[in-house]
Amino acid sequence: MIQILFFGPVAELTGVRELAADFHSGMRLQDVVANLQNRYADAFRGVSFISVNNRQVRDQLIVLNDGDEIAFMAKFSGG
Amino acid sequence: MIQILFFGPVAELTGVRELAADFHSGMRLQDVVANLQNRYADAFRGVSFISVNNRQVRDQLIVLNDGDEIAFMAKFSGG
Amino acid sequence: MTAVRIQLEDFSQDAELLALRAGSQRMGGIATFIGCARDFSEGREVSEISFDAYGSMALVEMNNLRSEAIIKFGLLDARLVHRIGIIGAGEQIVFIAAGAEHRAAAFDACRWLIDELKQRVPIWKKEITPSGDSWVTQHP
Amino acid sequence: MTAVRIQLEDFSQDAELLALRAGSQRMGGIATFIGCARDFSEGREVSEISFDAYGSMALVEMNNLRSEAIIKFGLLDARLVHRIGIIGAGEQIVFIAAGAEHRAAAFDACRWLIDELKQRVPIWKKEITPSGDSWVTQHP
Repeated sequence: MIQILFFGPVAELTGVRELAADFHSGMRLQDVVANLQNRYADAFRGVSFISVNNRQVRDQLIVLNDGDEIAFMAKFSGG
Repeated sequence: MIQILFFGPVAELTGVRELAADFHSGMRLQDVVANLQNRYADAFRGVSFISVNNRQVRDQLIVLNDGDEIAFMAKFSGG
Repeated sequence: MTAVRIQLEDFSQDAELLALRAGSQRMGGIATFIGCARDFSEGREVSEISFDAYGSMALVEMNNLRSEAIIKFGLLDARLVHRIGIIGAGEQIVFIAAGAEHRAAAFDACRWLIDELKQRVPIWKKEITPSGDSWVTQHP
Repeated sequence: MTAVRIQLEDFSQDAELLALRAGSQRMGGIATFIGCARDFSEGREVSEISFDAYGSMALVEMNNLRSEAIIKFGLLDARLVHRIGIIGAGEQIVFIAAGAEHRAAAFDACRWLIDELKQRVPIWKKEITPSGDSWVTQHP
């Protein structure tokens, strides 16, 4: 399974904070992104950062592993 | 009376923290300075600032008033 | 009490500084920053602020910031605490402390830490106002 | 508890910041500086530091600094506390806090206040070391 997380302004637009996606071998980050972007077009307009396992990732061609945690995040506004 | 104050490194060299000097009309700061410089030559080599009534003074020609408080001070090292 | 935390509760500067100073008596200067919830922002009254965080990643980033600052500025120690949840106007949000032998490094590090925290730590704030709520977009 | 003080006793940041924040809920950023007695200076161990002050003039200068900083940096409030007497290694000496709507002004003011305090406030420190005492000459 791939765990998908939304927070703050993105979560408000998706209406959910967590999703699970089936994992299949050779799965790339871009596959997850394409699927979700389709489902949550509004929310994804506000996505500025993507992380895999707590680390920001820019290259959507990276291959995922079973159990990965992916977060889609708006620009930060803490502090 | 003119009240004379020493602090910190200056007081350590004069051996006193307070002195009183007789006031006379027309008395100038330089009169007090000359007198003390003579008496406490060592201590006065360390004097960097002079204040009259809590205010730094550079012009030793200023005329004093009865009751003035004069302090002879080394460079500050607080904080 | 660890040096980097995300928590609902308010924090005590006395407790944080005691912990910071406990590590070294060579610490001559400590600079701190406390961010508070303002009752007014962008021309509107704000009654409270709601914070959401990606907790695990935020902790990783805050720990990275602490380690980087210690090396970059030669600090003796540093601490970062960020609150989440609902924070009323006037209340404390974030605490940063940087301790060094001399004050210049402490000031430089403290300022760098809060600037970087705002850029790098996944926390989001929503202002709750009498005329509605809105997520804040950072103006750097 | 007045905003500018010279005192023998230690101070509490919690108490100072509570007093600072009480004045305004528009305060978004507070920068503080705490100076501590280092156990090592100029290559020598220091066991304690003895402070002497020209109290009345020091208070006048510290109050002037506070007023100047509030105007110069557009602060909402500021506080300055300096201890005198004997202060052991690792203990707190001086506290400065500057509160503003935004953090840049708070940081700039806090740094300016401690820099100016060292130049303008009549306080003198003597380091007490195992090999003898010596008055400190400020290196700016």
